[in-house]
Amino acid sequence: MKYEITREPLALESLIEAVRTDACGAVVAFLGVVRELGDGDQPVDGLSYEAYPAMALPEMRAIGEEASHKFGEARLAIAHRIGDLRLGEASVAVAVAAPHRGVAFDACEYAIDQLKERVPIWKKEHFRSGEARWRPNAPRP
Amino acid sequence: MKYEITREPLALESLIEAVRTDACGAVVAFLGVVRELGDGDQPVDGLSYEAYPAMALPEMRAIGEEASHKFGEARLAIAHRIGDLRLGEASVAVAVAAPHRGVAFDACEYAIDQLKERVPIWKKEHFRSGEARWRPNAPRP
Amino acid sequence: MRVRILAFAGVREIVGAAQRTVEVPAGATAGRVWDDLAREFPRLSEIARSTRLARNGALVERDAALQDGDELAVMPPFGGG
Amino acid sequence: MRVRILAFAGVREIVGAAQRTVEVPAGATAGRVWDDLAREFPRLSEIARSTRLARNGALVERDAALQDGDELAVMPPFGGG
Repeated sequence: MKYEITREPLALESLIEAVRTDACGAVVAFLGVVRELGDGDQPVDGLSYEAYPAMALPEMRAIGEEASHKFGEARLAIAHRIGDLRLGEASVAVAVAAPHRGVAFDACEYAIDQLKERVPIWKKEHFRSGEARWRPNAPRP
Repeated sequence: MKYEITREPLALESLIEAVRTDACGAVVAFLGVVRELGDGDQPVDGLSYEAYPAMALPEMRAIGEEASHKFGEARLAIAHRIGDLRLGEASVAVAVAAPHRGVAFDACEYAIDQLKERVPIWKKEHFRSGEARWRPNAPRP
Repeated sequence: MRVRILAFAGVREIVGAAQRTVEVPAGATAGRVWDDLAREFPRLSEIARSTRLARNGALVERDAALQDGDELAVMPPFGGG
Repeated sequence: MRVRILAFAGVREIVGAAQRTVEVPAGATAGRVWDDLAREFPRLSEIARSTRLARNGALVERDAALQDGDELAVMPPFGGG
């Protein structure tokens, strides 16, 4: 229902407002947040993200549309931030509204799993040591 | 980490802020929202909730503590609103932060499932027709 | 001895009060106090079977003995969430 | 014909530009254009195997034939989320 790639801080409340209707009894939201220990084991003090928006946005929309039917009726919004992020800032937000909570949980988890796999966005870890490296997502178990 | 029963509108952002730490890469939140068609099939225009706080708060805390270890390390906040709520307002909010998203999703779903089953809170549906009835949660499937 | 009954939701509406203090014989059980209330308010019978009891904030069975000053919560099925 | 290469993440850093336009023979494949780039920047070889190609925003295999004006995105493994 709302898909965006932005340099601005993510606003979860506005994503929730975009998906909620009076038919929805459940809202599930996911935030991916910059954490001190990334996938490696060196402490980071920030990440930077880069995207190919002309491909990423249609892919985010496709994931949202798949998720909105796959488990039952659901409404999704997905936003990804790009640029430089500090510790504690959200890089990705998914909001899902549905009549019942089981569908909302399933659709939200599906959307973030698929986003990590399919959407052309890249992440660079900036370590406290001053070094930096591009970090691909681990393949799904 | 934060458990409350309140007559004020629920503030999701402050619950998330209460659970997030720099070790957490994932936040999952659940909102239960007043919807037009409740568990029955008559349209409602509002709900009212009543609680036994002296028992409900310790039970909410117990659920949060169970959930914070059961699936891996997680931090939880649970808030329930009481009093009169209109269509679209949130009755319950659960926020979970964890290093990884799988744990956060599992702990959040566990907490809301258990809350519905174990916490002494009651809901009255106010139908558009002017009638009203107390509506217990359905037993879990 | 005196016991304070806390009534919630549909039980509260039928009883007409959220709290009431009753005088019961020493050693009275939770079930006995609840039965007395249900006898006084026959409309409680329809929800009696699904109602749970808590003494001082902890669930108890009907045969739990009460003490002077206890709070007995009479709780229909929960509807939170 | 002319093709515009879009380079991302580590590829962009090695190439030193997010975009570059190259002149290639008519009918050149996506793989051919990528191989030419990797030959020019030998440091690309270490990430060449895991890199995917997209033509005008859609994933393609190496043998996809390009047309004049196409955009060829050269994409290392994704790291979004």
